[in-house]
Amino acid sequence: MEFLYAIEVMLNGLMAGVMYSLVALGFVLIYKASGVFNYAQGVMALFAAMTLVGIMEGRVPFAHLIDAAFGVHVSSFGWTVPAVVAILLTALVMIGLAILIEKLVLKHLVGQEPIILFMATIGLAWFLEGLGDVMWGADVKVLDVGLPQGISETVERVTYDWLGYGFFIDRLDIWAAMIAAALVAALVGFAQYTKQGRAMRAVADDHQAALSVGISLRFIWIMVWSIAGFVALVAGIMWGTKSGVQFSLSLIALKALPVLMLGGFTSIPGAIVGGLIIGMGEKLFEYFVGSLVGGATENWFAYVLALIFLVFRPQGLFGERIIERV
Amino acid sequence: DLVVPNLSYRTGPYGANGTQYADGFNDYFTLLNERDGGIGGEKVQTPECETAYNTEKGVECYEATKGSGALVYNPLSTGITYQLIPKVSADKIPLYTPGYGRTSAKNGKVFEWVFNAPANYWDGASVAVKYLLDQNGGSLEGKKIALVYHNSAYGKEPIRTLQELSKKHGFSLTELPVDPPGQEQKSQWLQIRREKPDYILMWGWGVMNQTAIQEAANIRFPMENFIGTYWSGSEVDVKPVGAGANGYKALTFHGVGMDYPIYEDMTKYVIEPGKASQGGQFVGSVLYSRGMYAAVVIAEAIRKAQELAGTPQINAAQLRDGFEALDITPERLAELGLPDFGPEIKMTCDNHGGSGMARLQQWDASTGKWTLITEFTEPDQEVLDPLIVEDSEAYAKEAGISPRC
Amino acid sequence: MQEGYTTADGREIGGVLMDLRNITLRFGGVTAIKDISFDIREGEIRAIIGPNGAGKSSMLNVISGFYVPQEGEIWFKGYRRGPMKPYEVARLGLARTFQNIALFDGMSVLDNIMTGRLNMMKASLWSQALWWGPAEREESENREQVEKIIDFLEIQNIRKTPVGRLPYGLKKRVELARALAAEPRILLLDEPMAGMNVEEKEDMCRFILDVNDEFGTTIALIEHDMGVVMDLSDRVVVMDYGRKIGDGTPDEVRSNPEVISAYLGVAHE
Amino acid sequence: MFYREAGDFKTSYRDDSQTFPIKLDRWGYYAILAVAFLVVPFVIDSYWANAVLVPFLIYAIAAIGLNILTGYAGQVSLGTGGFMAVGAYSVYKLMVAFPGVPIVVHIVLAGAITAVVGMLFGLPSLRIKGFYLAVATLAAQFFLIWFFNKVPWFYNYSASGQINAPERTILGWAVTGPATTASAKYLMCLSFAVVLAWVARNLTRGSVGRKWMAIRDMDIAAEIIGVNPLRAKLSAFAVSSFFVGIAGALLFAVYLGAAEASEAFGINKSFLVLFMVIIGGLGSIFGSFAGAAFLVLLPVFLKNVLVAQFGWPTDLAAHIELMIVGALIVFFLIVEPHGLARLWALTKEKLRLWPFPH
Amino acid sequence: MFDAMPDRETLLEVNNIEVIYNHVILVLKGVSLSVPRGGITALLGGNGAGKTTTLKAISNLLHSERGEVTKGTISYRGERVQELDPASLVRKGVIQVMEGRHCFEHLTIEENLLTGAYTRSDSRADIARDLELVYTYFPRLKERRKSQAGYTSGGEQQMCAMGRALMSRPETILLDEPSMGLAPQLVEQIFEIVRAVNEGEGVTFLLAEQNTNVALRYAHYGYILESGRVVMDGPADALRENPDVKEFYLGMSDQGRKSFRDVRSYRRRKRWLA
Ligand SMILES: Nc1ncnc2c1ncn2[C@@H]1O[C@H](COP(=O)(O)OP(=O)(O)OP(=O)(O)O)[C@@H](O)[C@H]1O
Ligand SMILES: Nc1ncnc2c1ncn2[C@@H]1O[C@H](COP(=O)(O)OP(=O)(O)OP(=O)(O)O)[C@@H](O)[C@H]1O
Ligand SMILES: [Mg+2]
Ligand SMILES: [Mg+2]
Repeated sequence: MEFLYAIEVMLNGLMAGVMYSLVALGFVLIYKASGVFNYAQGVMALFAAMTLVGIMEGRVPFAHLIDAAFGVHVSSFGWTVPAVVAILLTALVMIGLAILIEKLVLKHLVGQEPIILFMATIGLAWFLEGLGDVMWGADVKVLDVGLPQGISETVERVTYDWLGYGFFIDRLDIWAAMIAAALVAALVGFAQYTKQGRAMRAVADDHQAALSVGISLRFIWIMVWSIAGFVALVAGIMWGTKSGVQFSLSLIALKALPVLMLGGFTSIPGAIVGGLIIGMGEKLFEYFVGSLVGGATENWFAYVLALIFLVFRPQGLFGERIIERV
Repeated sequence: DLVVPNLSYRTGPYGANGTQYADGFNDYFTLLNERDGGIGGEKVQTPECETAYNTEKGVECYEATKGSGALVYNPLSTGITYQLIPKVSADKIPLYTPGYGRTSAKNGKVFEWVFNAPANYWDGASVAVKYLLDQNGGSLEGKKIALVYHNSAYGKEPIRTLQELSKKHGFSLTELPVDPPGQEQKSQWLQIRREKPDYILMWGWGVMNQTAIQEAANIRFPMENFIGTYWSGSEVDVKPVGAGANGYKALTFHGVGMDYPIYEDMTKYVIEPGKASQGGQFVGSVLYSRGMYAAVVIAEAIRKAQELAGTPQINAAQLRDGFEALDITPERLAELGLPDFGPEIKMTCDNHGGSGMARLQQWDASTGKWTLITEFTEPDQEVLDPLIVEDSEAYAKEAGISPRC
Repeated sequence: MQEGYTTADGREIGGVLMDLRNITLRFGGVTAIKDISFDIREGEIRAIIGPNGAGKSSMLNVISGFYVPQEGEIWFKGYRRGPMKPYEVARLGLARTFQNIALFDGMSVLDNIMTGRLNMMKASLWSQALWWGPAEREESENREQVEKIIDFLEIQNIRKTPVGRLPYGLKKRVELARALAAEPRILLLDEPMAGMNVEEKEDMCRFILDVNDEFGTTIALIEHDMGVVMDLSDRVVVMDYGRKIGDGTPDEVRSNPEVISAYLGVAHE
Repeated sequence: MFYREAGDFKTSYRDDSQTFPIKLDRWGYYAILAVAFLVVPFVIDSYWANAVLVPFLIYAIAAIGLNILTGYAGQVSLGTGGFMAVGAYSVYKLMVAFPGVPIVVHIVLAGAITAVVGMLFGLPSLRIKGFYLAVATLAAQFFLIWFFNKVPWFYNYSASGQINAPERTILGWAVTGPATTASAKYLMCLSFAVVLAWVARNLTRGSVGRKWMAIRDMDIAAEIIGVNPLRAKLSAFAVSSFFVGIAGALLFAVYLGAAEASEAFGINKSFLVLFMVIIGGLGSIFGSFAGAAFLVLLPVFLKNVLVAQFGWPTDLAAHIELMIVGALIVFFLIVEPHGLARLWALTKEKLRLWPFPH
Repeated sequence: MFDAMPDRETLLEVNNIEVIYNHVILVLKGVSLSVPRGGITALLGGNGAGKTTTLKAISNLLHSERGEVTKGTISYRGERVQELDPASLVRKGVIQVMEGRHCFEHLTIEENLLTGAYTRSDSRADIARDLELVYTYFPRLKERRKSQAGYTSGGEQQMCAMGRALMSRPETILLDEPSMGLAPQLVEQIFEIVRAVNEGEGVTFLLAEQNTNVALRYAHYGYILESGRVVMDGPADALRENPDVKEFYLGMSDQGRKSFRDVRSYRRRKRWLA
C-alpha cells in the first residue's frame, strides 16, 4: 500500500513536471535562438491568458483607463467569442507582440552581453505586467476553454481493478502531457532539421557572424518570439485553467527555472526530461522527507536538486557542452 | 477634515483581493460624506496609497500619509502591521486591524495603539473548532483535522491555538504548509487523499485559496467538511472553481450580500451618482463588505471620540480614546442600516479585541452566493486568553513596554 | 646532451630546463598529440611550427597545465611535474600569450599588465580593504616594475585605455607585456606575430630578442611566419597531425624533406 | 571648457591610483560628503528618511555587495535576498542574546556570518557558470528563507515568525527601535554606506580586485596566468555577502524594525538588487549608488506625480508606474548598456572635449 | 592577366566616409575607394588603421558595434546600400568573412557551411554540390565535418569561415585578414583559391591584409590606409615597386630581405601623415 501510494505520488510528480516543462519550453526556445534568458516568459504566459479571457468574454481593453481618462464607463462589448477562435486571435496578438519586442527592444541591443539582454527582458516583464493589468484589469479571471478537470475516473477504476488501489490522476494533467509531447516533437523537428532551425542556433552563437552570412536577425527573432509567445499561450491556458488567471500566474516562471537548469538551457527535450525529473523529485522528497522537516520543501528542493546535478554536469542533462578553450 | 488613509493594494499577487476591500472602505466614507456631510459635520478624507502588499511600500505609504494628520491606519496586511506597530506606538496613531495582524494586540495593556476587534485569527480557529464540535455532538475525540496554511507569518498564526485545542478536545492535527504563492499543491492534496482527514481548515490568501479548493474538488473531498478562515472565503476564491466549490464553508465576522438597508443609501448617494470606487463593481462581495465594515467601526470610533473630546476636530490620540470607549450595540448597527451585520463590539482599555465572535458562511455555487449558516459564536476564551497574555508579555519584555491600565 | 651549447651568434645556452617525454593527448576520438618528446633549454629560443591543426597550441596548453595529457611526463628543472592546476604551473615561472588574444577586456591596459604580477602581490585582504601599509606599498612597487615594461614595449600612451578598444596588434603587445610582468623563467608565445605587418613584426622580434638577451628568459614560440622562425629561433620542433616530424636547428629543419612536404610547401629562402 | 584634467599632473604612482584622479571630481566628492553629513541630518524629516534616504543607502550597500560579485567577479547571483535575511536574522539573534555589546559590532558580525554562509553557497561557482550559476543561487535564496521560516529558534519562537528589533543606542542616541529619530537612522546608514563604499573601492583597485576582474573577463586565461579561481571566487562571494549581510542587518534593525523572512527577503529582493546593479553599471561603485537611487526614487516619484498630481486612481497609477519603470529600464539599456555610471562617464568625456569634439 | 583594369565597371564605390564609434571615437576620417567588378582589391595598412572598420562599414555590420557612418556614401552597382540590413546585402551578393573567423561554435563544421547557404533558395542538390566544391577546396574541413567548430584549430576555423562565405555563391567577398594564423602553405593555398574563385567564377574580392607581400602578389589594385585615411593607392605592381612600401610593408631593404635578428633598434617609422 505504501508502495502504491509512493507510485501515485511519483506519477503525479511527473504530471506536475509536465506543467513546469510547458513554461520551460518557452525559455529554451528564446535562449537557443538568441542567447537571451527571457525573464518575461512567465509574464508572457499571464499576458496571453489574460488576453484570451478578455477576447472570449468580449471585454473592452483599457476599460479602466478609458474610464479614468474620459469618465466613460465601458466594460464589455456584450458578445462572447468561442474558445478556438479566441485562441487563434490571441496567437495573433502574441505575434504582434513579438514584432513589437523586436522592433523596440531587441533590434537595439544586438551584440550586447547576455546579462544586458536579460535585464532588458526584465524591463519588458514589468512593462507587460503593467500593460496586462491596464488592458484587462487585475481581477481574478476564470479561464475555461473546455479542458476537463478533476480526477480521471477511468484511471482510478482501471488501477483499482488491477492493483486494488485507485490512482489519482488529474484529467487536466493528462491533457497537458499530451499537448506537451506534441509541442516538443514539433519543436525538436524544427530546430534540428530545418534551415530556420539551424539559423536560429547560429544566431545564438554569434550575432555578428550570423548577420554576416545574411541571416536576418529580425526575422529569426520575430519567429522565435512568436513561437515562444504561442508556447506561453499554451502554458497560460493550462495554468490558468488550473488556478485562474491572475498575477501569480507570472510566478510559474520560478518553477520552470530549475527545470531549465537540469535539462540544459538549450535543449528542447531537456525541458521535458528536466520537468519530469524535477516534478517527480520534489513530490517524492516532500513525501518521504518533507514531513520530517516540517514541509513546504518543494520550492527549494527543485533548485537544490538541480544545483547538485549541475556540479557534476555543468551544462545540464542535454545542454550544449560549454566550450572551454584558449 | 478627518483624514483616514487607505493603505490599499490593488496590484501585485493579492491585488484581486485587496481591491475589493479598498472599495468597500472608500465607499462607506463617501456615503457618510455625501449623505451626512461627514462625521459630526467634518468631512472624511481617505487618501489612498498603493502598497502592493509589500512591506517597504507600506512603510513608504505610512510615512507619506502620516504627516497630513492621519487618524488611523488599516493596511490589510499582517506583514505591514508588524512593521507599523512600533511606528504607530512612537507616533501615537491608532492601528485598526480587524481579523488580521498581530493577534495578541488584543491585549490593550501592551499594545496601546493597536485594535483588532471584532475577531482575530485565534478567535477564528476556536470558532471553527467549536462549530465542528457542534457538528459532532460535542466531541472531536479521535477525529483528524488537517490545517492547510500559507507558509508565512500569517498562515502560522493559528497553529499554536489549534495545537492547544487539539489537546483539549482530543483530535489530531496535521499541518500542511503551502509555500506562497501556492499554485502547486499536489503533494499536500495527495497526502490529504491518503490520510483522509475528517475536516480541513485552511489559512490561505490569494491564489492559494482557489488552488486548494480546486484540488479539494479534484480529489472529491466533501466540501462541507472544508472550512476556510476569514481570508479564504470570498468570491474570488470559489468562483474560478465553478460547481466543484459548492458547499465550501468559511469563517466570517460580518454579514454578506446586499440585503441590508444601508445599500439603499449606498445606491442612492454613492453608486448612482457614479461616486463609487471603481464604479461599484464589487458592491456586496465578501471583501467589499469587510472593507465597509472596517470603515463602519472606524467611523463609530471617530463619532465616539468626537463625543468624548467635545469637538468634531479630533486628533489621533483622541481617536484612541474613542476606540477604547467604543460600544457598537446591535441597536446601533440597525440604526446604521446594518442589522445583525456584525457582533456587538465593545472595547476597553485592556481589551482591544472585542468579543471575538465569528460565524460561518457557505458557498452555493448554483446561485453564486454566500449564505450564513451559523449565528455569531463566542470563541473558547479559556484557551485563548492565556495564549494572548503569554505572547503579548513576551513582546512587552522584548520591546521594554510597561503594561498600562 | 645534458650540457649546453653555444649558438651561432655566440650566446651561451644552458642545460635542459623543461623536458617533455612521450606526450600523448586525446580529445575523445581525436588524437591531438601523439607521443611527442622534446626539450627546452635554459636561455634558448625554441620554435614550434607545423600546419594548422597539428597540435601546436595543444602542446602549449599541455605545458601550461591547461590540458592534461593522457600519457607522458613533464620534467621541469630536473623534477618531474606531478598533476598540477594551471595556476600552480604559472607560479613555477611560466607565462604565456594566447593565439586568440586572451586579455581581460573590461580592464585597462595598466590593470591587465598588473594582473601579470598577481603572484608577487601578497598583501592580505584586510590591508587591502583599508588600503593601508603593505597593500599600498606593494601596489606602488609593482606599479614601478610594470611601468618599466610599459616603457620597454612603448605603450605608454595607452596605459589607461580599456583593452577592448585597442587594435589587434597593440593587444598582442599588451599580452606580451602581461606575460613579461610575471618575470617568467619560460615565456610561451602562441603566434605572437599573427595579424601584423612587417614593420610591426620587426618590432615584435626586437622585443622578443631583447627579453631573451636582457633577462635571459627562455622562450618557446609558435609562429607561422617562416622568416621570423628561421631568423629568431635556436632550435625548431616541427609537428604534423600530432606527430613530431622534425627537430633541430633552423637549417636542419629547412632541409628536412618531410618538413618541406608537410609544411613549408616550397623550400623557403 | 570647465571640466578639465589638463594641468593636473601626478608625480607618484600613489597619486595616480587614487580614487578621484581629477581635482574637480575630488572636490565634488568632498562637497557631497560634507552636505550629507553636516547639512542633511538637520533638515531631514521622517518621510525623507524612511521613504527615500534610508532605503536608498541600505540598498546602495547591498548593490555594492552584489556589484562586487557580479560586476567585478562576474558571478551572477540571485541569492541576495537570502543573504540579506542571514544578515537580518544574525543581527536579531545577536542583539537579543548580547544586549550589552554595541550594535555596530553586532551589525559587523552579522556581515561576517553572512560572509561565511555566502562562501558556502559560492562553492558550486567553481563548476557552474553564467546563467546556470544565477539560477543555482536561487537555491540559496529559497533554501535560506525556508530555513528561517522553519526553525523557530531564529525568531525566538514567536507565534508568527516575525522578528522585532529591540531598542539599541549609540552614545545615548537610539538607532534601532521605535524611538529612533529620522536623522539617527539616516546617519547610521550613511556612515555604513560611506565606509563600506570606501572599502569596496580599496578592494577593487588592488590585487584582489584585479583577480576578480580577471576571472570575470576570462576565467580560463586568468587561471593560466596564475589566479587561483577557487580562492578568487570564494573571496568575492565572501566580501559580497559581507556587504549584503550588513545591508540586510540594517534593513531589518534600522529601517523596518520588524521583518519576516519570506516577505521582507523574498526573491523580489534578489531581483531588485540585481536590477540596481545592472541599471547603475556593472563594475562600478558609483553605479551601485546610482542604480539604488534610480530604483528607490523613481517609483516614489512616479507615484507622487501620477496619484498626487494627476489624481489618477491608485491601481491605474501603480500599473502605469510599472509600465513606465519597465520601459525606462529598456530605454536606458538601449541608450547605454553599461549603465548609469557609464552614461555619466561619457557625459564627462564629452564635457572634457567640449566645445571641441574630435 | 589584367592589371589595374581601369576599363572595368566599378562595382563598389566608397565615397569619403567617416565612421564614429560610440558617438565619440572617430576612426575613419574620409576614406574613398572603388572596387572594379571581377577584380581583387587589397586594403593594406598597419594595426588599427581602420581596415576592418572600412569593411564593416560596407557590409553594414558596424551597427552592432555601436559604430556608425556619419558622412559619405557607399554604393554597390550604383545603388546606395548604406540603409540596407546586412541580410539584404548578402542577397545582393556581398558577403563578408570577418576578422577572427567567427564560426558558430556550437554548430558542426558542416552546419556552419550550410548556414552560408541561408539566403539561397536553390535546391538541396545544388547546395550539396557546392558543399562538395568547398570540400575540394579545403579537404581538411571534410575530415572535421562532424566536429563542433568551437573545438577545431585556428586554421580550420579560418577555412570554415571562408567556405561558409563561398556557400552563399556571392558576387563580392569582403575578406578580412584571411591569412592570419595560417601556415605558409595554407596562405598560398587560400590565395590560390581566391584567385581561382576570382578567375573561375568571376567573384570580386576586397581584402584587408597585413601580409602585404602575399596580398600584393595576388591583388590587382591596392589601397594603403593609415589612421583612418587612404594615404596611397595604385596598381599592385606599382605599389610593390614603391620604395616606401618596400621598406615598411614588405620588409625589404636595398640589399633584399634582411634578417629579423638584424633589426637592432626601433626605427622611427616614416609616416605619410606627419
Ligand atoms: N567597437 C569599437 N569601439 C571603439 N573603437 C573601436 C572599435 N572597433 C575598433 N575601434 C578602433 O578603431 C580603430 C581602427 O580599428 P580597425 O579594427 O578598423 O583596424 P584594422 O585596420 O582592422 O586593424 P588590425 O589590422 O589590427 O585588424 C582602432 O584604433 C580601434 O581602436
Ligand atoms: N578542447 C578540445 N577538444 C577537442 N578537440 C580539440 C581541443 N583542442 C584542440 N582540439 C583539436 O586538436 C587539434 C590540434 O589543435 P591545436 O589548436 O593544437 O592546433 P594548432 O597546431 O595550434 O593549429 P593552428 O596553427 O591552426 O592554431 C585540432 O584538430 C583541434 O580540433
Ligand atoms: Mg594554434
Ligand atoms: Mg582588422
